[in-house]
Parts: sequence; C-alpha cells; structure tokens
Amino acid sequence: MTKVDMTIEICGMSGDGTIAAGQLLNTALIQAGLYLIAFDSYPAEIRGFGRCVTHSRVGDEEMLALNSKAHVLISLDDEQSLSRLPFLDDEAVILFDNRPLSYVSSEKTLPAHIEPEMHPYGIPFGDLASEAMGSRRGRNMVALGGFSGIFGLPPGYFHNAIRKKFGSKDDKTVQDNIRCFDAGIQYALDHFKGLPVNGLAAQREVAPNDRLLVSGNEAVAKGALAGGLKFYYGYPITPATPVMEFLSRALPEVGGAMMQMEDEMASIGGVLGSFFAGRRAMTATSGPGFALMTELIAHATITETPAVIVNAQRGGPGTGLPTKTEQSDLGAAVFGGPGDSARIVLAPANVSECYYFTARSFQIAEKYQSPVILLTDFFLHNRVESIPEPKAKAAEVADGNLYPGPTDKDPYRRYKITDSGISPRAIPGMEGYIFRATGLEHTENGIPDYTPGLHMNMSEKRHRKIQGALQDLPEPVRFFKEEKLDIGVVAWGSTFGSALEAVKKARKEGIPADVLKISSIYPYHANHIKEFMDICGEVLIPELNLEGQLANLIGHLHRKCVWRLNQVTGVPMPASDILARIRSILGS
Amino acid sequence: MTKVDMTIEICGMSGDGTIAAGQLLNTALIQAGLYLIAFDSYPAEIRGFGRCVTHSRVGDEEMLALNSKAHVLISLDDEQSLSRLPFLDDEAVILFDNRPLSYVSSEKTLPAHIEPEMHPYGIPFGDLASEAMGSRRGRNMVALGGFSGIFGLPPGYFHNAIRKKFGSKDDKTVQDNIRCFDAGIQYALDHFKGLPVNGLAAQREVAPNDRLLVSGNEAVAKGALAGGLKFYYGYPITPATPVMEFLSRALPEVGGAMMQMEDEMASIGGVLGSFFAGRRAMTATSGPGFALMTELIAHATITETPAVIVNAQRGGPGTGLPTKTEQSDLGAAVFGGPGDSARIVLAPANVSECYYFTARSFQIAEKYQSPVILLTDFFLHNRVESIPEPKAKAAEVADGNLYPGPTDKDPYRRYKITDSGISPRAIPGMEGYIFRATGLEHTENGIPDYTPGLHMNMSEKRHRKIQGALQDLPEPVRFFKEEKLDIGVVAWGSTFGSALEAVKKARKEGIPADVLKISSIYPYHANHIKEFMDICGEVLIPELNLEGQLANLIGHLHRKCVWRLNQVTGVPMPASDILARIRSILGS
Amino acid sequence: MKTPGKSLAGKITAIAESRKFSIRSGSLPTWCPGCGYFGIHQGINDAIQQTGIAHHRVVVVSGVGCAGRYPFFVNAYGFHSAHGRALPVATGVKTANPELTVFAVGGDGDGIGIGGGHLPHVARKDININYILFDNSIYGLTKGQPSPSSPIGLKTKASPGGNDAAPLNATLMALAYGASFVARLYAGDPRAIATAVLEGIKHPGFSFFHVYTSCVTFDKQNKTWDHLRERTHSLPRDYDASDQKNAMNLVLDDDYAMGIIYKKKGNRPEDQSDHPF
Amino acid sequence: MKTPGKSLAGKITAIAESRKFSIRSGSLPTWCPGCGYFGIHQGINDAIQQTGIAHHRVVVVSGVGCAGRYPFFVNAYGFHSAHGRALPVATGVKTANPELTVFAVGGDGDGIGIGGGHLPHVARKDININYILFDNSIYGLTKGQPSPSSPIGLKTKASPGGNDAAPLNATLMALAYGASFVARLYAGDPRAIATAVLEGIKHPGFSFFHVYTSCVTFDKQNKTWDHLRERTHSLPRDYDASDQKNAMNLVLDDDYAMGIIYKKKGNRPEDQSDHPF
Ligand SMILES: Cc1ncc(C[n+]2csc(CCOP(=O)(O)OP(=O)(O)O)c2C)c(N)n1
Ligand SMILES: Cc1ncc(C[n+]2csc(CCOP(=O)(O)OP(=O)(O)O)c2C)c(N)n1
Ligand code: SF4
Ligand code: SF4
Ligand SMILES: [Mg+2]
Ligand SMILES: [Mg+2]
Repeated sequence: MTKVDMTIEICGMSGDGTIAAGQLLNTALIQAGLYLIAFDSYPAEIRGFGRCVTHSRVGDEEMLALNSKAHVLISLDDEQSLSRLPFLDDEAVILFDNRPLSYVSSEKTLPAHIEPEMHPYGIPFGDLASEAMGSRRGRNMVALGGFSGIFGLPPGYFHNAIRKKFGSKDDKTVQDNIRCFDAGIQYALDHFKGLPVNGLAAQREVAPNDRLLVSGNEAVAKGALAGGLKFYYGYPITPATPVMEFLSRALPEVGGAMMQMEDEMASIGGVLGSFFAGRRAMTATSGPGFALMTELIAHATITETPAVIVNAQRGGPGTGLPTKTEQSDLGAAVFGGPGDSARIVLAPANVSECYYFTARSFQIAEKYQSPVILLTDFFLHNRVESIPEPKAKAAEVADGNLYPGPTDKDPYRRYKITDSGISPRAIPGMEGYIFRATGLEHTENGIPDYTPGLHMNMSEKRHRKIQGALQDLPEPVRFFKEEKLDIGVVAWGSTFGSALEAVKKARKEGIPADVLKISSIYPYHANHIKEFMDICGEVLIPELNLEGQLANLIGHLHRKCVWRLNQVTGVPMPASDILARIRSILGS
Repeated sequence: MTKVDMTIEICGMSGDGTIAAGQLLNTALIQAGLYLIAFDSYPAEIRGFGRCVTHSRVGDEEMLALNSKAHVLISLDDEQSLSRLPFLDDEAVILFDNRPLSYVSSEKTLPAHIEPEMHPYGIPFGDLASEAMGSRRGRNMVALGGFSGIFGLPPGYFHNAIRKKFGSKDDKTVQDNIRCFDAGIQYALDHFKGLPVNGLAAQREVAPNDRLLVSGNEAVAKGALAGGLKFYYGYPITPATPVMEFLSRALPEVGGAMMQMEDEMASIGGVLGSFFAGRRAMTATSGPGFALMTELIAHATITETPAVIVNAQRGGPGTGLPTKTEQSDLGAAVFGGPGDSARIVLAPANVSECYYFTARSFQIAEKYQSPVILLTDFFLHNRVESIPEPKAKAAEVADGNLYPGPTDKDPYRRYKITDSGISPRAIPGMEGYIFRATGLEHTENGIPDYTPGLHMNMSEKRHRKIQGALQDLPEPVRFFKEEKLDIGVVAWGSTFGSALEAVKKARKEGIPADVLKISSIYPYHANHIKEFMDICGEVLIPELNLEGQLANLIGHLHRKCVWRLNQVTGVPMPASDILARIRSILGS
Repeated sequence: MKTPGKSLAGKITAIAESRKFSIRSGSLPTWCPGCGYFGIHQGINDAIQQTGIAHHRVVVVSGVGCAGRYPFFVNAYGFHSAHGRALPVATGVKTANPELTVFAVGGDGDGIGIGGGHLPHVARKDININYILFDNSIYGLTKGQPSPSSPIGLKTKASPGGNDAAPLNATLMALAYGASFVARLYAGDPRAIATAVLEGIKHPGFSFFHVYTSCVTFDKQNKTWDHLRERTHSLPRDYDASDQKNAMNLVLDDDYAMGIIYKKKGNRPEDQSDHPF
Repeated sequence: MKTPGKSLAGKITAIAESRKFSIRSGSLPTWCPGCGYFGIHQGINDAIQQTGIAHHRVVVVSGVGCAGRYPFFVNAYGFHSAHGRALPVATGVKTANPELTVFAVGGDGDGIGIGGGHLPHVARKDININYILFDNSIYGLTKGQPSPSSPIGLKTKASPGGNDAAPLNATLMALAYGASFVARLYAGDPRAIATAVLEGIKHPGFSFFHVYTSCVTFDKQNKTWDHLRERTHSLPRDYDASDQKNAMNLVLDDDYAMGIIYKKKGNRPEDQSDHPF
C-alpha cells in the first residue's frame, strides 16, 4: 500500500461557498481515517470581494505542515484559480466547471492553461447543481461529489459531513446539498475512466477514528476552560477575536463571564484584578493590543500577580498585516517590559499544544505568581488539525497557589523572601492576611521601600522565581537518536512543523539532522539547548521574522554562529525552503 | 602640588537648606578652577520629611563618577548625619554644630561617634547665624563659611555664588547670607590652627574658567533647543518632568510650544503628528510612560515617521523606584515593539553627551525617518557637572530630510525601495506629493498591500535603513592604546564614568585594562566591539540592571562568556565595586 | 430594496468617473456596498471642495477600523494612525503647522472605546481640528462585536446573550467636555453633512461631528438604514445652538434630532481673524 | 492659620492613637500636613466602619499619585495599580468575586487624565464599585503641574504663562456617561463624605464620588481651603436627585453644590436583594 500524502486546494471567489466546501472536505477526509492539517486563506477586506483558497493536506501519519504544492485543485472560479497554477504538483489533478457561464472569456478558463502532464477533469458544476436543486449555488457540492467519485471516497463520509454541518438548518438544505453532491459523483463515474485515481488509497481499512477536527482558536479556548478559566476580559483583534467569541458562549455555562473591555489596558487590568481576587482569568490579543499591555504586564511582575495572556502573532510592526502570520513578537514578549520584568513565555507549536499549554498556564501563572504569555500566531489559530480529543488531567490544572498557613499570620509577609522566590499568596476575603500589592518596590510586607539592599534582594527573589519555573515548563524535545549531527534545526511555534518535516526529508537524503523544538521561550532550558547544539556541526534557526528573534535570544549558546532562515512573507514557512537551506548550509 | 580629588557631602533634614548650600558650594568650587560632579539625594515622599544629602566631588581633572567615600562631611543635622559615617574617608574632615539646640540628646550628636582618625571642627552654626541675621535659618551659610575658612578657599567665590543665587530676591537676603557666611569663616580662622587644611589646594593659580555647572535635565532640554526643537508633548513623570518644565518656559521664546498631554500615548502621538507635519518635536518620560508608548513607537517604524523620545530610566519594573537610578529599560527600548520594529537607541554617558546626543538626534531621526530613543537615567538627569558651555554646530543639527525632487512627482513614491532604505520624505503642504502614512504594510506608494514579497522587501528596506544609520551614530570609544588587554570593560550610560575611573585605578595597579564606551545601543557597531573584545582576555560589562541587558545584546560578540556586574540598588555604581570585580576576575 | 448607502455608492462612483471631484483619491473605497460611509465620504468631500482649500494643505488623520480607511479615499495627505490615536496625532499636526486644515476621523470603537481618553482633552484645549466620528454602533472591521454605543440587547457573536452595557452618547459627552462646536448628522444626508462640515471647518476651534451611520454587513438590528431613515429628523426650527445647557437638554430628550447642536459664541476671537481654516 | 486639613490630620492621629479605628492600617499617611486627603480618608473609613463589613472583605484599588497611596493607610486588601488603571483592575476584582466590597480611588490626573478612558465604561456597565476621585485640580505627586481639572490661568512650573486649557467637570462627565450614582463632596466635611459613601456602598451599581480637595503644597491659587470653604454649600433643600436632566442642569449652573447629585431609581433590581455591598 502506498503512503498517502495528498494536498487538496479549493479555490473560488467569495460567495462561491469555497470555505464551506473545504470544511466538508476536511470532515469527510478524517472519517477515512486520515490525518489532516488545513488552513484557509481569504480576502483581508471586510466587503470580502476576492479569492478564497482552502488548503487541506491529508495523509496516514501526523501532518506537520502545509505543502507548497497541491496535488488536487478544485476550481470554483477559473479566473481566481489561475493564480494557483504555479503552486500545483507537476501531475496535479484539476477539477473545473466545463460548462461555465458564457461571460467567462475562453482565455480566462482554467483548461486553457493546464500543463500537459496534469490531469483535468471537467464537470458541469453549475448545470448539475441547477438540475439537482434548482440553483447554481450548489456548485461547490457537485465539485465535492466529483472529487469523491474520482478518488473513490465513500459518499457516506460526505453525506455525514453535510448532515453534521447543515443539520441545524431545515432538512431541505441537507437534501439539496446531498442531491448536488450525488449528481457530481454520478457524473464522474459516468464520464471518467480509470477511477478511482490513485493517491488517496481510501479503500484501505479504516482505523477506528478517535480524532477530531480542531482549530487553534478552539483549542486555546477549550484549553482555557479545561484550565479553570472563569473570566475573560478582551478587546477584539485579529486573529484573537474568535477565542473571545467562543468564550462569550462557553463561560456563562461554567458560571463565569466574558467581558468586552474598552481597550487592551483594561483587558489586562481586568485579568490582574480577577487573579488578585483569586479567580482564573485570561485575555488574548495580537501585537498592537499586546503593546498596550506592556505597562501592566511589567507591573504584574513586581506585584507578583498571575495572568494569562495569549499573543496571537500577526504580521507587524504597527497595524502590520492583520490577516497574515508571523513570529515577530518574541522580543516584545520576553524583553518588552521596562525594568527587570522577567515573565514566563511559552510557544505552542501545534493545535494540541494550543490546548495543553493554555490549560497548564493557569497553574503555572499561579504557582509562580507571574504573567504567562502564550505566543501563538495567525496560522496556529486558524488552522485545523485532526487530533485526539484533548483532555487536560486534573493534576495539570490543579490549584497552583502556595497559600499562607495559619503560622504565617502574624505578621503575614506576602512578599516573603524565600529560596525558591515563591512567597505565600493570600487573596482578598481571607481573614488575617491583609496586604497591598504595589507597583512600587516594597518590603516583604508589601510596603513601599527604596532601600538599596531591599531592591536588590527583591529583584533577585523575583529572578530566582522565574528561573525556577523552568522545572515546570515543557522541555525542549528532539526527535531522533544520533550522538553527532551534521545539522540541528532549532524551531519554535508554528514553524516547528515545517522544520520537522524538512528534517525528515533531509534524513531520507542521508543527512544526519534533527530538530529541537523549543516550547519555553522564557525562561529557557539553556543546558538542554546547549547540549543539543554541542552535538551539531551546524545549527539552523528558521523563523517568521526578519532578524531572528529566537536566534538573538539563544544563539549565543552555540559555540559558533547559528544559521538563520528568516521569512516575513505572511505565510507559513514552507518545509521545502528549510530543506533547501539545510542542503545549502551543508554544501550538498 | 598634590592632585585634588575631594568629595564633600552636606547632610541635613529637609528645611535645613541643605540642597541650597550644596548648590552654592558647587558654584564656588568651579570658580576655583576645579572640575566637579555633584548629585543630591532627598526624600521620595512629597511631604519631604527626611534626609537630604548633597554630594560634590571636585578635582583638577574631569570627574567621572561619584565617590563612595567622602572626605568632608558638613552636618546640618547630627541625627541624619550619623547615617553617613560609614561612608566617610578614614581621615575625613567633619564640620558640625558644636552648640546644637538643647533637645538633641548627647548620644545623638555627631561628635559622640566620630572615629579618632577623623578631624572634627565644631562651629556654633545656629548661634552665629542668630547673631548675624537674627535667625538660625542662616546655619547653612555659616557652615559654608567654616568650610571656606578651613580649606582656605577665597570668600569671594562664595560671595559671588550667593549674589548669583539670591540676586533676584531683595538685597537683604543677599546681605544676610553673606553676613552668616562671613561669621563662619571668621570663627574658623579665630578658633582653628593649621589652616588651611590640605586637600583642596585652592591657593593654586586659577585657570580661566570656561566651564559651567549644568545638570543632565538642562543639558537634554538645551540640547533639544539647539537641535531645533519646536514642540514638546509630554506628561509629567519622574525624573523627566524638569525637561518639560524647562521647555515650557523656553519654547515659546523660539516660537514653539510645550503641550502637556493627557497621557504618554497622546505625547508620542503629538510628536508623530508634528514630525509628520514637518516640525521637530520630542517627548521625555521614564519606564511606565515609555511602556505606554510601545504601540505608537512600533507604528512609527512602519510609517517611517521621525520621533525623538527620551527615556530617563528609573528603578523598575512597574512604578518601581521613581526617585532612584537604574539602567533597566534597554531591553524595552531595543526590543519592546511587537513586529520587526527596529529603531535607533542612543545612550549618553555624561552631561555633555546629554546635550550633544539630544541635539543630534533630531537630524538622525529625520534622515533615517525613525524614532530615536535616548536612554538616559535618573542619575544623569539630576547630576550636575562642570562642563565647557555646550554648543552644537549647525552641521550637526541641519535638516536631515531627503525631500522628493520635482522628478519624483509623478508618481511620487513616499516609500520608494532604495539601496540605502531611505525614501524621499514629503510633508503636508508640499504640492504634488500627497501620500498617506499607514501602520499597515504598504506599497511604495503607501497603499495597504499584504503581498508576501512586498512585506519581505519593505521589511528589508527598513532593516537596511536602520543598520545604515550606524555610519552617523557615535562609535564606541576606547581610552588607551594597548594591543592586548587582560580585561576590557564595556560600559554604557551613566555607569561608564565609574567604569573609566575603575580602569584608571586598575592600570595604576599595573593591570592592562581599558574601557569601551558604547553610545549606540541599537544599531550597534558589532565590528568595533568585536575587535575590542578580541584583544581582551576577559570582558566585563557592569550595568545597573539585574540580568545584564547590554550583555545580553552584545555578549555574543566575545569569543567566550562575558563577565557581568549587575547592581540594582538604585544608586550609581561605585567605581570601587567595578575595580574589585576586575581584581577578582583576574584573580589578583 | 435599494438602501440609501447603495444608491450613494452608485452616485459616488458615477461622480468619480466623471472626474469632477479631484478630491477623490485614486483608490476606490474598500467598504461594503451599501455601507453608510459612502455618504459621509461624499459629505466631507463636498465640504472640502466648497472651501476651495488646496488639497495638499489638508491632512486627514484616522484611527483603525473601516472608518479609519477614509484617508486612502480622499485626495489629501493622510496619517492612518493606530487604533484610537487619531486625535493626539491630529493635535500634533495642527499645533506644528496651523496653516493646515486638519481632520480626524474614526469609528465609534476607535473614538469612544479605545480612544475615548483623548476626546475630553482635545475638546477642552479647543484644538482647531475637525473630528468626524463615524458611529455605526458596531465594530465593523473586526466583524461585528458590540461597540460602546451599541444598545442593550444587541446580539452579536461576542454578545450571544445580548449586549448588557448601556450605550454611550457621544454628542452628550462632547458637550459635557465643553467642545465648542458639536454637530449630529446622518450618513444618509450627505448634503447636511457637507453644510455642517463646512461650518465646522470655519469654526476656529475644535469641531465635533457625530455621524449616525449604518453597517449593513454586521448590524441588522439597530442602526439599519430603515431605522435611521425613520427616526432622524431636523432640529426644531427655533432651536438656539448657542446655549450649552439648552443643547444638553435637547440631547437628553431626543436621540435623533440632527444638525448643529452647539456652537459656542465668540470663542477664541484671536483665531477668528485671517487664520486659515 | 489652622487649615481644616491640619486640624483633621491632628484628629486622625488622635483617633489612631486611641485605637478605636481598626480600619486604619499600621502605616501612617505620608501625605503633607494639611492635605485634604486626611479628610477623605476619615470619611471613607467612617463609612466602612459603619457598614460593619469585615475588613478582609474590602478591597481598595488605586492608581498612582498622592491619592493613590490611600490603600496603604486603610486596613483592607489593596492593589496599588498603575497610573490611571484603578478602574479596570477594580472591575476585575468585582466581577471575579462579587462578595467583596470594592473601592477604586485616585487623583484627578489619574482618573480623568491618563485614566479618563475607563470611567465611561465602568459607568455604562454599572459595575458595582465605589470610585472616589480625589480632585485637587493638580498633579500632586509629581510636584504641581496642571491637571485636567485645573482652571484656565493656573500658574505652575509647567504652565509658567498660565494654564490655557479649560477644566473638565468630572461630575458632569459621570452624569453624561450615565453613571447610576453620582455624589459631589468636600474634603473639609468628612461627615458628609461618610454619609454619601455609605449610601454609595449600598447602591447596587457604580457609585461615583467627586471629592473637591486641597493640595496645600502645590496649589496656592485655586482649590485652597479658603476658597473651598467659602464656596461649597449643600444642595437645595428640595433637590430631586432621581432625575438625570435635573442633575445635569444643576451641575451646569453651580460648581459648588455638594451632596448626592444623582441616584438612578430602581436600577438593576436583581442586585438589590441580598447581595453584599
Ligand atoms: C490596539 C488595537 N486593538 C484592536 C485592534 C483591532 N481593531 C481594528 S478596528 C477595530 C474596531 C473597529 O470598530 P470601529 O472603531 O467602530 O470602526 P468601524 O470598523 O466600525 O468603522 C478593532 C477592535 C487594533 N487594530 N488595535
Ligand atoms: C504612566 C505614568 N505616567 C506618569 C506617571 C507619573 N505620575 C505619578 S502620579 C502622577 C499624577 C498625580 O496627579 P493626580 O492623579 O492628580 O494625583 P495626586 O498626586 O494629585 O493625588 C503622575 C503624572 C506614572 N507614575 N505613570
Ligand atoms: S463592515 Fe460595516 S462598517 Fe465596515 S465597510 Fe462593511 S458595512 Fe461598512
Ligand atoms: S503634595 Fe498635595 S496632594 Fe500630595 S500629599 Fe502633599 S498636599 Fe496632599
Ligand atoms: Mg463602528
Ligand atoms: Mg491631583
């Protein structure tokens, strides 16, 4: 049995139902027991005139990254799809409407541009839809039917998917869509020879599928709920808004609330107030909003108030590229605060980690009485992956507080200087532990005091505490076993998947390579990282930012200069580019 | 003739006229042709009950830093002065009131605690003042008279100083003060033997003195005026407020204005608007206010709008230690902005540089169409130095703009991609060059556009531009000539003076050492710095922050780990601590 | 049904094509068809045209949002600042070069949400800028969350149980801040907008324009064209716009009376002279 | 001359020493002798005492400034937040644990300068916190610059030619924002403060207290004790505090009438029940 690794794109204009078709396709594909990663792109403007492209990559092992070439293109609008031709595999399968509306001039149709090695399948999407449901609107379903017929995917998968999606609407919608779909499948079986086409190998035994389709947005929100989130304070901003919208529905069900604030200073203010009062809270934003939180995040480091902040990175700087992905807020997250304001910064690398890291961050924030910043990004938030249903364990999200005991009462010292740097935290309502949190330097009792030695001791205490958090933070992970490597790729966030894929390919080419995934950006596991770098001839750090922000942070751990691969194109980094860079570094 | 290097402290309670006496002392001393550095400390609380200490170090060459031991203590309040005893030279001269008011219990008087090697001079400050002017208020003047008599400083210096300070008030004040002063000098000459005491060698030929007493606050403000500042937008914050207050008087005289804004976001907003409209503008703040400017500073990097921002660092994080000095905002200044938002960051190291760097920053901001951040600190702003009158040359502050020419008109491309990264800047009012500045990524014409290649090209253009600015930024400076050094100290900002002083002492001990002063924090002169580090056996970076923010930035340039010396005590770093560290690193 | 917005959009395109209005920039608005912003666009443009000010002496500063895109569509210098920061930047522009005619524009989220801290101070300093608040009572650009002027009960993806905060009244706020010129306008009446803006440009202090407009894409419940058309009406004939107390009382009684609500008499006479607009 | 502030300070010290008021913390106020804040301090403390709420169920959130130091002087949990951010933090505290009685306090710079963007939203959401604005019309802690409520002409080191912006009226603003409880008070009358604060604590929504007070150290011209004592007076006998329009008219006419200016009738009845203060 051949291995499956297929990338399918659907391309159309807004209004063509492109995104909906992509969702159905994804739902159907995971029923076939396939692993999936998917990411859509659509116009940045609100009025939304423009190209929509869904990108689904499926295979029979975990899919790590998008593919820079698609094997199948389903065109719902030929003019838009022309732009996808350069991104097709040499022998791509192309589904298109072979009886388009007359006003499409012939040189703008897709068939006029298809390369000879490609495999065009013309299906009258519009006409079949008109027949099946009395309107051309069902064209996207006909196209999916065609796809199903051509690749021999059981229609039941799609029927289920359609029912699931439209079940809440009236039955007619479901039936109309199924009729269109069936018309497409029938047309394919009637008109094309040699079906099913190879590639999806979908006839194989279907494994019992315990996987769900989950987006990063959902994973962050559900992870937060699993982590005991009660209050979300937020302000809309792309790409973090869906987290807030999801939680506005979900929080009231757990006795909590989402409160939309007037700006991001108020959002982080609400989070601090809530944690101060002993309830878990969160906010999510992206660069511009994060910038506005700078003061209060630094303030939280000296008041030692827990906080959970998601920074869903987008293209920067400034308003930047709101609908594009980037990894350029690492510097701001780690160093952004004035003063010695170290805080904990974590970077999930895939949808599962979006869930688990978010869930865990509440306990960590409490235990270390520190803001925890989750550095996600546009790509992570908006992509969909097939993953086993995530469920955080009780221990992972348990109360992280070190409460004062009765012996602490007289006098209770909220900011007691301890070896670990962690002081016993009381919360309002507890009798006998009254204290004040202040952004001024303070004594162990929380009273403002600027004595030289005190500030030094308190600064060191806070420093010890944050460094000590390393023991509870996810360690760097490597994937293979060699004791000497020609090259090691160190990666973080959503670029990690591409790095691992590139390394796997490099290894197939005989290159001794491995990846080190960095999840804890600050504090970081300097020893682990150094150990890894020590066995590497060369070290490459690929990042979606211009200067190499992770490389700037940890590059010094390598005995020589680290190589960098920096892209700020707004799109996820192609594994092929990392592979090419590996080859060029090694001069092969 | 012995070399002069004497440190004089005056210590009293608020209300004792301590600070005023210090000012007169400083004014008198520079008339003696001496170089001076002075720094006062007073209570942080508004109501101002507490200890005031003036610290003046004078000598016959440029004074680089404060001294951790004083040679002379003038006590206006014995109880307060007791706390200064540990900071006195073993053979210190102490002036005190030998007929204090009866309610001071004898074990609290200074004489009860003076070490045998010290030289106490008791003078009835209060009684003499009562006799001379009918009130004990003139005690501080009597004390100065005593000092003048003991060290043989010509009374004329003090008379001049008194006239200069009180000249604007009525003549009686001047006469009263002079009478008190004269009573003090007379008492000393009448009662003490062996005068003048050695140390100040003030009898020597007085060099024609072209030096002024200037504070960092004044230097920043006057530098800005010399640099063509027209508009200051600000919000009060310690220690930057005096700059704003100075400019509120000075700007109307040059046809400009100081506008107090509602917050720091508005301050930087005003600065950007003003520069956008073609007028030089500035704001000054410290950590908390700087944090609030984060978003708009990053925004200015993508709109390529000039701005000049002084960040007068104080103890952090959060509200921190408003009246203490620190160097802990370097990370925020360099990396604080989300996105690839590189900007120019300069750090003056003394009062003259406060003037010249500020003056120059307007031209640099314009030429490179970038925010320029001046990282000063509490110590720099509030200290006083005797310096030659600073005067920026016309060339240093000339118009820094590359205006579009007539050939640029059609179509004018505000963000033209050039080799230097610098594009021709037009300003509103110019006919034929209409454009829009936007925080969104944009085409050369300034129209929002998120095409992958464009963002990459624009990011690189901006990067080139900032890196290119190095050619116009102050280079690192070293002070001695050796081609091999056992140790090199790399220092920035107000710690530089202590570093140079420590190195001079180390060299006297035979240690081959040198200092590298870093003025351009970002971009930085990597090659220069590396060249210097290459000839150093060891490299030490002393900083007033906990983690070593400059060390984090440039430490990787050394072939091995750099040593760090980090203090967050709120006080300037003593040269003696750096010297001790040098010795311990070299194991001597 | 043809909404006023749709027909306005048509009109504007026609005008643009006839090239009568050099005030329009080369970029066509990216707003949704039918959006009320087309009407505001036409109103402001008309006013600028009528003053005869050279376009290169006009600066439009905006915040972020659908409204914030306005500077790209008008043939003048523009500064598309950060979300909520139009007013401070505009203040900088105007103080630096009083020869320029300066507009600030932005949405309701931009102006009385995130940027709400600036309005009081521009008003009390009476900075001579013209601030046009595009109030559709929704966050348009971020796809429809409640804004500070959304009514109680408004259902959106971010308020599935209905918005539970009372709306702010920007006209009342501007009056309470002591703004010296306050107008309330309707996007469906570009002519009235033009008239008021022209008056405001001539006013030698801060001019505030609160424009009721419709987000056809994300608001189907509240500020729809139908509602606005039905409810808005002119100020009473005998209305005295020179009395602040009178103005506040009117605003407390009537949410939909449109026109120049307040114009302080004789403020800053030194500016009245030959000062450019 | 003995200012009311000086005698208050004396009184308070006496009380502290007699240890009757456990509501006072261990730290003595760091305010200047004679500062009006002593009177406000006593007023709030009295009110808390009178409610009988356990002190560990009280949270005082402050901004930065001399007023911002208040939490250190009261025997309750405190959060000394950043300059201008008391209200959002207090909002977080109250939403997270409605069992707590929550105060927000800060100066005029803090509350209607840098933090002025928050007040409208706490008011319109009617969050059940008690916000006490210590309005001395000056920036005290930073040593005397004009604040947003300083009068035109005020000379300070930062306004050597006299302040040139008109003052904001925080009472009027709170009313315009729709705050459901608005009181105006005088630091020289701690008893009236206590009475009003007690009422406000019981009010089941947002309560706003605008307290006129004197900065004896940096203001010798405007809100001096003499001026305040002379000018302040009670509300008219027959004053109806339940009418918003009436309240605004009063405030427009009279800057010195002190008392509970507005109390919305029957708001949020669900909160009226057995909710803790
Ligand atoms: C600091 C910051 N926070 C959030 C955003 C995201 N954002 C962009 S526009 C907008 C609100 C738009 O609403 P409004 O101001 O009413 O303008 P409209 O789109 O309705 O014209 C928001 C929240 C941002 N760009 N910057
Ligand atoms: C972001 C920020 N900007 C500025 C400051 C400096 N600062 C501290 S208190 C204050 C104003 C104090 O005035 P007010 O709020 O009226 O309180 P008061 O001292 O009069 O009680 C300022 C500007 C700060 N701490 N943080
Ligand atoms: S989303 Fe609403 S406000 Fe934005 S352009 Fe469309 S209709 Fe106008
Ligand atoms: S400076 Fe003014 S406000 Fe501050 S404590 Fe002193 S008198 Fe009170
Ligand atoms: Mg809006
Ligand atoms: Mg004040």
